[in-house]
Amino acid sequence: MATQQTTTQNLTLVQAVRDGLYTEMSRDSDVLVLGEDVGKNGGVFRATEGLYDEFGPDRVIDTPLAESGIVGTAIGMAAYGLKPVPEIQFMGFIYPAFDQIVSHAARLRTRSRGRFTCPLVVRAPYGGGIRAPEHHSESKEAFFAHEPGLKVVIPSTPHDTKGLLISAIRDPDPVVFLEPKLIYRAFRGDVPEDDYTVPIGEAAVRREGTDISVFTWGAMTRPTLEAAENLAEAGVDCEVVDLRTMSPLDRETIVESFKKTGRAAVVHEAPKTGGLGGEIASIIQEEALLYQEAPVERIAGFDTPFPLYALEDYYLPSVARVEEGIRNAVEF
Amino acid sequence: MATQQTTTQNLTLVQAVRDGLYTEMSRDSDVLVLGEDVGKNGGVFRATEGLYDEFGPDRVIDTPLAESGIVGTAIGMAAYGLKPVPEIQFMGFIYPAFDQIVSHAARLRTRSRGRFTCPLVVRAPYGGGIRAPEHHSESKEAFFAHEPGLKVVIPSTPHDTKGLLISAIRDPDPVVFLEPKLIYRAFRGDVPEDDYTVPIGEAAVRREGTDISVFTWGAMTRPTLEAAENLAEAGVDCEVVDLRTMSPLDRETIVESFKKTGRAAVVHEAPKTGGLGGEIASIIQEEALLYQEAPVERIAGFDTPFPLYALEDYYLPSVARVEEGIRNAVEF
Amino acid sequence: MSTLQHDPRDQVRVLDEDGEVVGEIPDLSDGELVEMYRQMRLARHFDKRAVSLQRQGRMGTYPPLSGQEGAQIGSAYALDEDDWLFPSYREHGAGVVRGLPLKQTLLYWMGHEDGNKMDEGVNIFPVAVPISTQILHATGAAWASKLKGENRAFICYFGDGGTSEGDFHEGLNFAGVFDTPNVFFCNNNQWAISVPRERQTASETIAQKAIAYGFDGVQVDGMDPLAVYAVTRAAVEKAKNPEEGQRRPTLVEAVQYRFGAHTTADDPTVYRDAEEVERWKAKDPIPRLEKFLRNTGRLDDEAVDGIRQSVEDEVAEAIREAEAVERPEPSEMFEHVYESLPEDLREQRASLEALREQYGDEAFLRE
Amino acid sequence: MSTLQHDPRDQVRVLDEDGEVVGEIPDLSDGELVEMYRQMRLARHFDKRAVSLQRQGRMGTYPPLSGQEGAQIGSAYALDEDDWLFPSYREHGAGVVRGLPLKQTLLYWMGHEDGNKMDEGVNIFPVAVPISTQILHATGAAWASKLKGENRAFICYFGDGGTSEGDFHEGLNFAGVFDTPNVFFCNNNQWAISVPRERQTASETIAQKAIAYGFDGVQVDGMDPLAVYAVTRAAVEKAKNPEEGQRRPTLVEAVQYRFGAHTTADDPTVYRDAEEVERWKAKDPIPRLEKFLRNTGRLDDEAVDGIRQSVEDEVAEAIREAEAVERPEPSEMFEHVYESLPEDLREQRASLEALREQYGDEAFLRE
Ligand SMILES: Cc1ncc(C[n+]2csc(CCOP(=O)(O)OP(=O)(O)O)c2C)c(N)n1
Ligand SMILES: Cc1ncc(C[n+]2csc(CCOP(=O)(O)OP(=O)(O)O)c2C)c(N)n1
Ligand SMILES: [Mg+2]
Ligand SMILES: [Mg+2]
Repeated sequence: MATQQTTTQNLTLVQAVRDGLYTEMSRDSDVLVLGEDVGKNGGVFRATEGLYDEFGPDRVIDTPLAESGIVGTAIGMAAYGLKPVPEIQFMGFIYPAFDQIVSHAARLRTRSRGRFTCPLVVRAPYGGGIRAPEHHSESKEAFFAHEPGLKVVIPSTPHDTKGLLISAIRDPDPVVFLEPKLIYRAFRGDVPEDDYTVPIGEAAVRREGTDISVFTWGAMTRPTLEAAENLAEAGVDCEVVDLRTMSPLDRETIVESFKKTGRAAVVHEAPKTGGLGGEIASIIQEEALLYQEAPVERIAGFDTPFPLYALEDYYLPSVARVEEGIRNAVEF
Repeated sequence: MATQQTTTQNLTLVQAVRDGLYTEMSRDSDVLVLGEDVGKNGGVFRATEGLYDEFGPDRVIDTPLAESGIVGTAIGMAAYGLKPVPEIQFMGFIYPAFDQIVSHAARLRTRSRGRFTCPLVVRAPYGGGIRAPEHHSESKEAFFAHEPGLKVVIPSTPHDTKGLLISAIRDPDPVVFLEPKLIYRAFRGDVPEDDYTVPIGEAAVRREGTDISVFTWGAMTRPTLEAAENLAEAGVDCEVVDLRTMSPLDRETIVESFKKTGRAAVVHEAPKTGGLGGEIASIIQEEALLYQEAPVERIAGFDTPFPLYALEDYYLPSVARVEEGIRNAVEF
Repeated sequence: MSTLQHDPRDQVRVLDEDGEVVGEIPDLSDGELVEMYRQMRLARHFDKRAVSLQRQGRMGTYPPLSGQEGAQIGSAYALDEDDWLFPSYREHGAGVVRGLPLKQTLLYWMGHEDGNKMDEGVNIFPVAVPISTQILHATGAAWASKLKGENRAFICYFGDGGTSEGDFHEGLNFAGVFDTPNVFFCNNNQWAISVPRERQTASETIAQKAIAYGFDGVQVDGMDPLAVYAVTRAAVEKAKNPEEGQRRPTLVEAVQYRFGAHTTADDPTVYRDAEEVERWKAKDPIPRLEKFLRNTGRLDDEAVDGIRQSVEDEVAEAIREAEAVERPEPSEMFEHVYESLPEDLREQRASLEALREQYGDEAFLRE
Repeated sequence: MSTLQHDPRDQVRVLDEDGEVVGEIPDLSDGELVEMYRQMRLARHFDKRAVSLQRQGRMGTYPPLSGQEGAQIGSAYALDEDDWLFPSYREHGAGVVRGLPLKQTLLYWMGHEDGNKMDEGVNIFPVAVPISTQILHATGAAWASKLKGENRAFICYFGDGGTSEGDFHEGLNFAGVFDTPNVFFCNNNQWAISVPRERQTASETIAQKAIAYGFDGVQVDGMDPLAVYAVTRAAVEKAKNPEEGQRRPTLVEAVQYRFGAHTTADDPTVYRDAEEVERWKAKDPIPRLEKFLRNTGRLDDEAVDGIRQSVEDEVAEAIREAEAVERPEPSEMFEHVYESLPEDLREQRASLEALREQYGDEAFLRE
């Protein structure tokens, strides 16, 4: 999918967000970003840094503090032919816009039988682990994956971030683009300077293995890979699949990997009950029950509100918890 | 759980809602209802009929048209010692209140370490099949079941409706109480005049059987039972379990039933992907994989927006679809 | 333009209840005035027929508009060709003025998505059922239009109840800040289903809420089509060519009454007096305009009769057309969810088709 | 009470920037006036120390309040014993006035839920992080109190940015309709993180937004603690004993400035000029009140010195106490989710405990 890659830069994930926006805004003058503090301030995480100076106040727009207003006006813009990329400052603040996302962005195409479409990308940093106040650590991708008409994307590397973001902006339908803020600056990766796309709906196998398939996404990809390396030393060979798109799920890759290993675990930050771990386990048993040698282990956030940061390390799946879960599945 | 049952009435499900409200409001002067058209008009489905005349405008309150306002002020009231029962006119209009429900009702107890609690019941009619306009047919119980701190209840009989509603009002924590409006008036059932409770968190086995466990709730209970009877003639003996509480799920009953039959189907109106069918299938394979003889069949709404009514009969699981799904699981 | 400078408490009026001129007649040709009258009659007759179709089980729940024709037609008539209209769910009359065939409106309330599919060139957004959510879409579209350097106005309708929603506030506030070419048109018909206007808000008028957003608000007699036209026209012009220091958006409060039920599922006698209804019926916008047109020699018995006949024919034809449309193919449910169908939806569609094949449509249809 | 009849554009003032009297001194004893001064100094010193703790990694993100002491202490001081306070996340100073120990505030920003646990008898709602959501809680609680036949006032704080949210609108609108005893106190500190006040709304003042809800709005110099006290006191009294025809709620716009960063994670030099900050620092509420108190013989060097010392001691002690609190038990996460723990949560808690047992806490803690 990647077009020819002339030069590459070594970027953090949040820099790759910025680079994706910059690249697509340079190419397509219909693309604009709007949200709280995205303009002069460059975003509270600096994801829009410099864009205001580059593209001006009509394309990098500081809005009033109103999430329904941000997404709702972006829907009007999208229907009117622009390609808005609204930013919600933290996923915990997306709920005032929930109605506009699920009742309108997701339904405009079907409601108008295709006369109006809604090509927007709602960006929001999600997830815990940054010692932030209440409501700054949520991980509720399952809400959006349950709404037909939406696509839901979560990158885990700088390269994918830029490529998936560009895909999302070019996508003719609304995309909820969730950014793992825990790893915004945790590491760097090679990112082509040119524009390129990473397709929505395709998972990436991050580590091949034969004993168990471990499905994960976003910030949990790293502890999962770390657990896989630790387990390799103990003789357990994990395949780690980074799903990258939560809706539509790449069922083919999930099932294929599972058929190979016969065992699986899912690792996510969101509360276990009603999280996408259940959906994935369910797909597996639907499509490959006869291959199944152990229950699909769900290694997830607890079914409690995300705690204040003194306890967040206990809430989030740690490497040890991931290892333990995988071991349960392997030893079953 | 039921207290002594002196007289019984023969009520529809919506009359049982009203009777539950009436009974609890008579018993406890802290209980009040608020919402759009709940007062003089008695609710657009007549669920609050006569309560305004009985209890007056301070306890049966017509509010401005603002769902966040309705739930948000109810949270303030609940924290201040009252027991509000806000009504959302249709589940499709609950989203403006989503933030208040998930960020505040669900979290007030934990946030204040128990100093403030939120004993409210958000009532909303849900589900399709009544030839209604857009947004009047949604069934998104999975959204609320994924939020720790909430309980989610869906009755399917007049008797349970009253008993569960009284339990919900007495519950010290916030309950989302979803009423299957398709069967609001579809049939009558015996309902004790006295007050009694049906416990939250306990499923009911509606039909015992040995070949397969079919889990369902709300309006889908009837077509499921009908399918079970049809299949009985064909020699398939279904156990039909009405879950009644979507959060917390009665895992014990689910697993027990499944261990007996070794096969399962889940029937719900909500879109398949991300719906509670996945959660239930996942619990089953977690707890009873060794008993599992076939994939858990998910018979659900399609992953499309709920269509306008010309097509709703094709969207909703029909008796034929339920039968087909069950047969798939049995013949696997 | 001066209409907009009014104190919101001074209701703008042009015709009184007897059709006598009490304000300035807007600059409209005789033909246009008669056409407005015809459109109002068309809307009224359509409404009567739609309610009756619903009663006969030939249509689902339907929201009637009788009493509100003056506000709908007067305002829609004030738009320029290129302008856009964002309806709630009751603007069947305004739709017609802007080129939406009655057949479409019927189809929509008959439960067909196609009723909401506007032809290219018809600048109308789909019906918005969730209250006031469309206000943000109208603001966003107007904003986009301004960013594109166009010069169009965007009218958005909502009810008195709609002013209580957060989206009303956010939409008008964004419009003020970004100075978008919007006309926010509140059909204050005194009731939000059973909840009276006084229970929606403690502010004396709805028009005065514009003060919170830094732009003009004006209250107009919504059952006076010429006053509505004048006020809306001024708002449209201001949206496109504001004077120095003026903000483009306007909040119009059109004071009016719905004569009938909220929808065919509603029984208004439960919550309001017959006497109140009669009082408002005396303000009926149709005889009012008719009297004025007759008094000024623009209309006579013969013309009125011709209009009655043509309106009846038009509605009858629309009903015939709508009822001739077959139930959509079930697989249409899967169209337009996304531009291209993902794999799992493809499978779901196939499974539905297989089931229909096997069991027939009877196995799906209830009743 | 007359302060509330002001046109919202007439900012209420009592002391000018030099501490000279330009309005009516409220009816407070010498002791109370000095106590207000002390509370402001306490808040300022606490703030300085909290920022420094964060810099040293001894605390997480913290939202400073310097510059806003006049509004916080002046308003909180105007409440009666039984009244209730609904904070946003910045009212550490107002909290102290109402009995919230500094230790609690520190603990909260150190990431301990216990910081939000008010003692019985402390009538303060927990910190509200999602903007303006607490306005509805304050309206609902005030409404409940009125329904119970009590006579209490409910003050709710929010920022200039907060006025753009739908919940602001819905909360004030409900308050107007149900005539609840609320004081809606807007700390208009000119900025919502990097977004200036003019970008929040096109209305000239925030106070005038009250017109949309049918009750009084008043703008006050928020860096003049005595003016804030006077206005809030009048609003509290009106909430409890409105005159004939008056509505109980009031919207107060306290015009002020945050001297520092939005939070310790913010760098304000990116979006605002040093010159602007200096201009506002000239209005600093602390020297202003101090000058007045000295000029009128209520305070001298010695007393000021005593206050400085006692304030420093108090803050140091609070920090010692807060830092002495151990990390909560991980299992506390499961407490207070529900009144009683459901079965699956019990299992999850047990599994966490088993893992800790097996792997030790090092296996969980990052860094
Ligand atoms: C968000 C939302 N809440 C509730 C409803 C149900 N509902 C439909 S119309 C209506 C009343 C609307 O009143 P108003 O805004 O005055 O408009 P009118 O119907 O009088 O034209 C209500 C409560 C809805 N459609 N959307
Ligand atoms: C619903 C919501 N959206 C966004 C945020 C992130 N946020 C925290 S404070 C803030 C600015 C608030 O400005 P203002 O209301 O003026 O209050 P101030 O911080 O100036 O006291 C923002 C955008 C939030 N906390 N809640
Ligand atoms: Mg109305
Ligand atoms: Mg501010």
